[in-house]
Amino acid sequence: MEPTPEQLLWMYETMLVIREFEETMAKVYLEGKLPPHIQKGLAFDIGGGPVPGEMHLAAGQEPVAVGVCAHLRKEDTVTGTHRPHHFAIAKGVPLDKMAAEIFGKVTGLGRGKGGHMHLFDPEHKFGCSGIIAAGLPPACGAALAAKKRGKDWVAVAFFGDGAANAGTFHESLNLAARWQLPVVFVCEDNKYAISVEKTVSTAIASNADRAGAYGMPGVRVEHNDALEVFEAAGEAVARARRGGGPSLIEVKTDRYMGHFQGDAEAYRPKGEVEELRRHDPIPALAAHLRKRNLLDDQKDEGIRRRAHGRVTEAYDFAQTSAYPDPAEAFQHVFVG
Amino acid sequence: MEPTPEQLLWMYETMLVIREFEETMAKVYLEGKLPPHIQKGLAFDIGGGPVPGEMHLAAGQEPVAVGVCAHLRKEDTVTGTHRPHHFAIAKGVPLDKMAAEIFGKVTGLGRGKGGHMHLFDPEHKFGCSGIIAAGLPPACGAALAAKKRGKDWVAVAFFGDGAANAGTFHESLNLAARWQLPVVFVCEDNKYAISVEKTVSTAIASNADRAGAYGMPGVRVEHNDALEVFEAAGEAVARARRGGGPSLIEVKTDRYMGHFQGDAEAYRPKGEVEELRRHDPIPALAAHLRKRNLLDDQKDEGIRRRAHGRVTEAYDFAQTSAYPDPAEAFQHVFVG
Amino acid sequence: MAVASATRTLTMAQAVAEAIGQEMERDPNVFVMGEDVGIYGGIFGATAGLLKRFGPERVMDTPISESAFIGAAIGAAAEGMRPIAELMFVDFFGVCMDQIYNHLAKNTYMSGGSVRLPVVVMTAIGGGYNDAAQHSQSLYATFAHLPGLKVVVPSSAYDAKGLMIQAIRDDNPVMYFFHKGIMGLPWMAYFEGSTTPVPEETYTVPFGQARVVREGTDVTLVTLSQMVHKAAIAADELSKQGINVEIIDLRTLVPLDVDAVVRSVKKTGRLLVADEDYLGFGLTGEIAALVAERLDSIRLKAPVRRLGVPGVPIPYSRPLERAAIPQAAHIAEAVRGLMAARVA
Amino acid sequence: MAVASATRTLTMAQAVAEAIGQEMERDPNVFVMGEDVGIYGGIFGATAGLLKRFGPERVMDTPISESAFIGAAIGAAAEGMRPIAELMFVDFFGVCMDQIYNHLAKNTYMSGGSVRLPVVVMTAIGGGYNDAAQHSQSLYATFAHLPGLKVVVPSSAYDAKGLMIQAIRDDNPVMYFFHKGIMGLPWMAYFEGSTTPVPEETYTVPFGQARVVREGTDVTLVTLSQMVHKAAIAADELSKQGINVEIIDLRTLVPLDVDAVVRSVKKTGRLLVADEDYLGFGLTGEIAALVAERLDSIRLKAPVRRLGVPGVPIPYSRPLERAAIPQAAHIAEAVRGLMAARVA
Ligand SMILES: Cc1ncc(C[n+]2csc(CCOP(=O)(O)OP(=O)(O)O)c2C)c(N)n1
Ligand SMILES: Cc1ncc(C[n+]2csc(CCOP(=O)(O)OP(=O)(O)O)c2C)c(N)n1
Ligand SMILES: [Mg+2]
Ligand SMILES: [Mg+2]
Repeated sequence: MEPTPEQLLWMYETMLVIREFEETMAKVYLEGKLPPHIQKGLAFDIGGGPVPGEMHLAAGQEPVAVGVCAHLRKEDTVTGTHRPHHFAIAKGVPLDKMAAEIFGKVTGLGRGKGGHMHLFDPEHKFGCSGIIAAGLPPACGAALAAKKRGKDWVAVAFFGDGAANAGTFHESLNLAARWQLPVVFVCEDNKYAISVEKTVSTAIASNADRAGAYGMPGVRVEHNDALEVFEAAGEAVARARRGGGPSLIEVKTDRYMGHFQGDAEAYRPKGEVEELRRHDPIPALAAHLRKRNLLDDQKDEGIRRRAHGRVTEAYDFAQTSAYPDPAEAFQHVFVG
Repeated sequence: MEPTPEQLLWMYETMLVIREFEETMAKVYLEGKLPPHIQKGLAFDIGGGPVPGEMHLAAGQEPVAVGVCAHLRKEDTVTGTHRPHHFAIAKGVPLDKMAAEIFGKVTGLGRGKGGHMHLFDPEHKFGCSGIIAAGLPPACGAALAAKKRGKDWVAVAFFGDGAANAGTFHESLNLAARWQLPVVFVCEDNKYAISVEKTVSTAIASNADRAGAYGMPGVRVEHNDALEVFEAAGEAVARARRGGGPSLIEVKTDRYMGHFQGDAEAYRPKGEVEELRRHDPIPALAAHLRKRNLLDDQKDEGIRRRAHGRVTEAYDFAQTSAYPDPAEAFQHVFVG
Repeated sequence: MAVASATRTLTMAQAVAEAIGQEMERDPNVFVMGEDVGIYGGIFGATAGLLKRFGPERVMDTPISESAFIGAAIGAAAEGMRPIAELMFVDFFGVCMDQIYNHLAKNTYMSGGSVRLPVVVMTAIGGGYNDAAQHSQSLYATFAHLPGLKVVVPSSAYDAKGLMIQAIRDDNPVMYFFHKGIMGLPWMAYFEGSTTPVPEETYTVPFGQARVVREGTDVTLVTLSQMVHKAAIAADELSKQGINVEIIDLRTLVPLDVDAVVRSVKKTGRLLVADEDYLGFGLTGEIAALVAERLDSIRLKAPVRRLGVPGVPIPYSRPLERAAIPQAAHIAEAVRGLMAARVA
Repeated sequence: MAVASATRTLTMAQAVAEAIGQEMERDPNVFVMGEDVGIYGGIFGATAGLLKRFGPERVMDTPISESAFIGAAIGAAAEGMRPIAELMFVDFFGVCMDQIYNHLAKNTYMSGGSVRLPVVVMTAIGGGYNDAAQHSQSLYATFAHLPGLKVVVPSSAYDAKGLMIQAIRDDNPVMYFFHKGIMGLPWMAYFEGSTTPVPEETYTVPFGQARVVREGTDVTLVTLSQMVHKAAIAADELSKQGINVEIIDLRTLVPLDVDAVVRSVKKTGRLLVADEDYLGFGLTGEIAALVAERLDSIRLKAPVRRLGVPGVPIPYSRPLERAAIPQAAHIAEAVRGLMAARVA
């Protein structure tokens, strides 16, 4: 399946937006967290600054999000992980409300209650969770609902290589396969689960090979490349949409930053990130676009400016929004 | 791997003991549970009689237990299921204490606290659980202990076809494979999880094929036959013992009785059990023994008498033992 | 809304199944998932007859994959469906609790109220038939402790139907706990009082309204589920001894009818909480605390008393199980103790 | 046995890691399993330095398979090993609770005492740094409610070391809860009072003995973990206003030092329980109930008061989190309220 020019350009711009969103976050996140602005004796204060709590960024992993979401519609459901921004952005979650949520503002997706790991956008059918592998069952449920209603909507569950060893992975894949649900399971193999390497945690090399345990197709995408992901995902999404059941895709991808911001990464070989960054998927896609005459310097400049503008606007919106009233802490446990 | 004559005779006698234990239980279990001895309006009272609570019997599934345990030593660990008697008997758990436990007597393995689904015999390294798939992780742990101590002891986890869809199955197999633990995972495929057929619950036909998801050998034994199980288990146990890591075996086996006693089995095709019983593995093994001149009428008579005697003695012991003092309910939450 | 025109008597199991069936008829978004909910009709009969009426698309037997199917209920509910998921025994919650309490219970809050999850998780509780430590627990307090779940624990067929309909129509997650020993199953002894007249029409029993099972002046006995019936037996005996017990059936723990408890204790000056869940850090402590917090307006005549399973797993053997789980005799004894006690 | 010769000051994280290291040296059966316990040293530093000293055979990084590795700890313990398993955040208990409470907690009882399971499950609790609803819970009451687990919740480095050694040497399962906000991590604000002198030698702090952190005559403040330090701040402020608070640090919930609570409340006549776990059906209710049950010998001057997270998930945004989790100011206010209140 060849991407259309629109899809190519969308993937390119979306990757730029994601990258900029994440790099901006990496900076903003440090505000108020370093000496001398923090408690004496600390090197860093995770609870300080405008964006407290843990922060998992996905710079480097953009191809997974855009290569898959390029095939999705608004009615399709996506469940993400503790590292959710790239998925949310690629699924069309409004940047401003998402940023506001991460800043804990009342204008955020969850009025500031959820935070970075808990972004919910029912309109764009996006949700995520800080619990490993927890997004797989709800994706099955969304797919089940679509199937029950005779819709050709699909659901995509993203998860990490570490998540593929959790029991919920197994239960979900079996359920989806047995019920022939329109789900695509997408594993981001970024080699690490925090500090634990995939080779340490996982009995086999490719999680795609686990598809056989459920009689579903399994494909491994060997490069951190939007086009390769696009192709694998295209088949899987189309299969799901036409009632052909679930599939499993594993994508080799690269985490450019720490597991969370502030991670000293003592477990990482020196120079690994620099090496990974030499294969940055964004310039790679730009080169492809240029080869296909879909991009030139001027157009690139325009796209980059627009991406930058969208991210800046979102951060501005977030920063200038108000905090929720403390009394809101006691609301919304239940609806109605 | 050919069984020795001793092994063959042990398997035969043990299958007889199991069958007699289960058939006796099926009868004793009904005592005090039927009208007119029970509350008006009831057809059956699960809480009545000398053996209350649920009762899951394994008549028909003897080959799995004996074919595997024939390879085990006292130091090897076995974890069983909610349907545990055949495993316990094959592992050498004393019949009398086991029966006494099922009768809730103070002479039982757990002083009457555990009951039929919770038989613990640390001396013979046997344990079980009423929770589906819960025996797999502890078996990994026993194997881990053996490995840490440089012993060539192995652990066997038995579980049902229904259990193979539980998350714990996946986590345990991956852990065992990654850590190369001396575990043998043995799945009893009796076609049902209570009323739910394997074809309804499981995305693929053979759970043995799930071994590939962990890079471990997987074998399906296609017949409910002690010799076939013996052969497959022999390889797996030997592999584990010599440090070759875990394996997965699925055995096609037959449940002759209801899921639990009292099960109306509305979900079972009429005549299914009769058909299954035509392939009873006990006469099949007897025929094999006779062909090999290891059994004749007289010898058979002796073995049967001994088996009968052992079971009778165990039930007598259980029935004549005392109940625990009610105050014991408040003891043994913690050890010493 | 309660309806008076009951002409038939149903068991609690029949009442639950009827409630589900009527709601499935009314609303195509309602469906049931769980192990053995299909042809078996649910191990405790809560879905009996539904497969035949609604077919396997709406009454779905699941693999033994509680995390997957309860999690799938979340996803389907987010899409506007109204799933009912059966967790066969509450004792199995440990294999799927993450989906229940970190997601089903919290997604609404974490989304600032924008996610609606109308899911009913129904599950069997309780002992009394010697099913031992992994199949006899009550555990509702564990769910009530964690925020985001409504917690329903009916004691009779009438309530069971009305509360189930209320649960299905609620736009929030509801944990619905039925005690095996009052389901009126043909294969388990039960308390007759749980089998009651039940209107054929649909009706709801609102959440957060305790029921005064029996009025009394001497002691307030707060309880729920099967224990309501043990309490009634004890109260009968006690009334012969001139002690008048007021029995309050909480019916739901979240929301909790604090007023009903306070009102009664103000009247009687004595409180006994009788529970089949574990004694410590649970329901009995919460009810006792509600009173202890209000001692500026409540004048107690005696210290509060609590009955529950006192820090031990449920033992198997009959004499042990009877000792561990409070019986009518324990209740009567505790009430007599209360009448004899005095506050300092 | 407590030892007096402390010359160094350690953070709680250092104290925990030292305790484990010393026990690993003493007993070859002790080993550690968990996610990121190896080169990372545990996300909260509880295993820092251990991989280097003991190698990957005894400090084992695991897959994200909490049921498998905590269940494996059960199997290894049954074989005589003494595993320490780290559950990174207690919030994740829902993926592995079955192994913990149906097996680890019950096998000893179900076996009539013949199975010994010397397992320590250590886990991080608490909020205060805006990690939101799935990474900020305390939940120890959930474990204390269920029988068969000892429950340890240290508030200082001294106790952390002694209680950890006691836990490792105990032949029973122990849940060991450390609050992230008192671990003394270089990347998270913490309460200085948790970093204390710690003897180099091994020593144990016995279970079931609460610590009187500060004597007082007006109000008994029962608390634990990080809340001990908030209580101390509040007590300082209150003492300037002439109110003398007695602070009791429970240290363990199972076993629970009931006597320490009762003794103090008899003295002060007033009780406040301050907790970071959810308010309902939990620790605060249990402590209040212990007093309510003893009103024949305890004479209260004011109704009991409770502070906890009141039935809401932990919100993310700073002003919301501060409102939901009790702070020193809330404690001070509640104490003042107690001083103003009267029993009927
Ligand atoms: C059930 C559960 N266990 C452990 C954690 C802690 N944790 C958060 S992220 C993470 C690593 C996840 O690795 P992976 O799935 O590969 O995703 P990645 O971080 O690489 O994107 C772990 C162990 C968790 N959140 N949930
Ligand atoms: C986690 C869990 N879920 C559900 C059950 C209820 N249950 C008991 S036995 C059983 C069926 C098990 O089927 P299988 O594993 O094939 O074993 P079999 O009964 O056929 O021996 C079920 C669902 C349980 N005990 N534990
Ligand atoms: Mg990863
Ligand atoms: Mg089966």
